Parts: sequence; structure tokens; C-alpha cells
Amino acid sequence: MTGVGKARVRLFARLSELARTRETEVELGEGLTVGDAYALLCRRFPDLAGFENIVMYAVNAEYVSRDHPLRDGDELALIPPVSGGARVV
Amino acid sequence: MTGVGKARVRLFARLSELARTRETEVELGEGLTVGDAYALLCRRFPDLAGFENIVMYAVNAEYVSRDHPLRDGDELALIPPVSGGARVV
Amino acid sequence: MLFEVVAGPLDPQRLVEHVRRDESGAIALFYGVVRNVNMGRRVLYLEYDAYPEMATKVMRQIAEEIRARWPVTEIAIQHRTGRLEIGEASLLVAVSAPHRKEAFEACHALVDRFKEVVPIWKKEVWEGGETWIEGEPVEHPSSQTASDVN
Amino acid sequence: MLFEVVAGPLDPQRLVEHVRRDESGAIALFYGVVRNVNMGRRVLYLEYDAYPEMATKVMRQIAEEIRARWPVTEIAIQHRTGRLEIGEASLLVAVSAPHRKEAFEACHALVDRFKEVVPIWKKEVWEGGETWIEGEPVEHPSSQTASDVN
Repeated sequence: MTGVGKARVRLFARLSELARTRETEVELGEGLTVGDAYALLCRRFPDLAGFENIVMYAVNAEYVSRDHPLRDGDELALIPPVSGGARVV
Repeated sequence: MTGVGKARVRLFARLSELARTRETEVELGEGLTVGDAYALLCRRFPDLAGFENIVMYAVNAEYVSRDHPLRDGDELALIPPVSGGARVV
Repeated sequence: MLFEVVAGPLDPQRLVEHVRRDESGAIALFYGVVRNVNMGRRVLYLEYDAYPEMATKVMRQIAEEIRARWPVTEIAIQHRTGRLEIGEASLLVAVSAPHRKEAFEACHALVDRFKEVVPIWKKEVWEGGETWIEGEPVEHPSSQTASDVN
Repeated sequence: MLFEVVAGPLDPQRLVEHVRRDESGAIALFYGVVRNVNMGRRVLYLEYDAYPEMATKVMRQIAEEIRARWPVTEIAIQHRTGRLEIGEASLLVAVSAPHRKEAFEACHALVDRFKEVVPIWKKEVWEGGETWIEGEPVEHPSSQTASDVN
């Protein structure tokens, strides 16, 4: 795997509790996508496995699809289903 | 006309400006209705004439119809079309 | 419930405190504010007249109507009288409810109803003139009886 | 427009001042408040987590959506993070408009949209347990792209 930089990863809410961190990094292989990064993180933080189908992704604070490629210096955020306000919608 | 008491009359907004008073009284004849009272007031305050069809009436702070009879001690209010809040509905 | 006609500035914080309840997840608060333009005319200021004893009574009646139609928790209404400048609030309506949909709908319906039946009147003063704003001419009283506000 | 994620108590007066304009006759202000009961459970308190930089960006995007659909004058939103007790406000949304109908409708739609897309999460803590409230599971990201929030 050719290293082509790093992306910062931010975790929130349930996912940050499961990973026991709010922030980490991933080394970027050529053409590594957001979905690939999540799979890498699941190896490092096994409790994250199984959330692939409910998590949303943001890169540099914009929602993206799981096939979005990561670039050096990107900030990837793992976004569980949101629940703003005082109660469940 | 047999006097059977008095009703207090309150005027508001345009009607109080036209009558140049916010309060007056009417002597009650037997069976005098709210509509009759308005007719009496029009003789005393000619500028009130012509508003019969847009004014509403309240007796003791409850809306009533124009054929509602007045009793001694009642408070009759002449209510122009309302316009609460900051603008026309 | 709280219903007031006041001569000075309105107090939104007091209304919100009044309607807040531990079981209520939503509060909708409406401000009616004096605009600088109405029907194309540049307004200088407004004067509000009221029949206060009846106004608060009618506010209570329409609040009860609303409570019969939506599961709201609490209601508070304040209206100001006298001279109001552009940008000042003339009306506050606060409604709390377990959920936001009911709070919004009930508050909106209550403001609409307020402007139909509460005995409060507005005079608009503009450069070189003034007029009492009397809304739409209403039905004649004989068909608009006390039962309309119960 | 004003969009904030704050750690301390919210400031409704500041939001109202922010949205008030001389040409706006109506302001709708929504309070989301921590309830003591949710889904039949007695709640002790809530914890809110947020991605603040993105949350304020998404608030701006949904506010622009709303301005494209209703003739509103101004919009301000504040959300609080950290531990919130029962009765405290977690969310304020203020919308001003020339007329009340638009203010109410736009404010309601904005709160609904907020709860769908703004990256803020709530943990409910009750006697003997806690859980992150994650709303409805959303569509998979591959069909829920950035265009949904533009």
C-alpha cells in the first residue's frame, strides 16, 4: 500500500464512546474511500463494526457518500443518526 | 317612557373619537335592547350614525346580539371591528 | 394561564416561564411587531386602544377553544396598549406542548383567533394623517352571537 | 443570520434582537425544552454532543433552503451542548417575516429540518441506564449525498 498522506477522523456520540476516542487518524492508500476508511477503523476499534449501515459520513464538514475518495489533510467525520432538539422526531 | 334604571356605555377607538367620550349612560325604557340603545346614542352623538352595521355589542364583557335587552346596572360596550396585533389580518 | 393587557413593554421571559412545564418539550412564542409599512404607507407609529376587562376574558375563551382542539400544556398572552414605535412588540402569544407540532399549530391558530375577536384596536399614524384599522367588516351582531367565542 | 452551538444557557433575547427588522411584523421563536419523560421513561437529564463546525454550516444550509421557500426576513438558531437538566432549553429557532403565516410555517419547517440533518446527538440518562437517541435510521450515505442538504 502506497502511503499518500493522512486524514483526521472525528467520532461523536455513540461511536466515540465505542471507540473510546473522539479523534484519530487514518493513513491514506491510493484511492482510499470513506467506506474503506470505516473498514480500517473497524479493525482498530472492533466495536464500530455493524454500524456501517446507519452511519453517515462528512468530509471537511460536508455530507458525502461512502465512495467519496479521501485526500491528504481531509477531516473525515463519522455521523450517527442525528437527534438535535429535546426529543426524538 | 317608564324609567327602569340605567346602563353604563363604553366607547372605544373610532367610536370614542366620534362621540368625543369614552363613557356615557343611557336611561333604560321597558324592554330596551342594545340596538335601541345605539339608536338613542346616535341622537346624542350624531357622528355615530351609520356604524350600526359594522359595530358589535358586548354587555358585561360578553358579545351579544343587537336584540339583547338591557337591565339596570349593565355595562354596554360598542365594539368596532377589532384589529389586535401589529397589522390588518 | 396568563392573559394581560399592559401599558408598558411586554415581557417575553415572564410568559415563557409561565408556560414552561417539565412534561413539555416545546414552546412556541409569537411576537407581533409594529412594522414601518402597511398597505404601502410608511407608518410613523401606532396607537392601541383596548377594552381590557373584556379583552382578557375573550383571551381566556379563545385559549379554552384552542385547548379543546390541541393537547397543549399552557398558554400565556400579553397585549400592549398606548403609543408603540416601529419595531416594538404589541402582542406576545406563548404556547407549550409535549411536542412541537402541537405547539406551533396551536400558537398560530390562537394568534389568528386573537385578531378576529379580542376587543383591541389599532390606529395607524403616518405623515399627514391617521386612521383606525378595523380589519374586515364583521358579520352583523345578530348572526355573530356570544356563542362564537365560547 | 446567526448560527451557534454553545456550552452554556441559550439567549432568546439576543436571537430576537438579531431577527427583528423594521419591515417585519412577526417573529416566531421556538424553544426545544428537555422533557422529564420520553417514550414512557422518566428522564433524569440529557447530554448533547455536537460537531460544532459542521453543525453551524448545516444550519446555514437549511436556513437558505427555508429562505428559498418562504419570504422570511431573518433567521437565528442556537443549540446547547453538554449536560442539560429537565426544563432547560436545548434549541432556539427564531424567524422574522413581514407576516405571521410565513414566520410560523418557516420556523416550524426549519425545526423539522434541523432535527433531520444537523450533526447534534442526545444521550438520555434515566434511573439505572442511558442511551444515545438516534432518531430514525437514515438512508445509507450512498443515496444520501451532500445534495440533500444544499
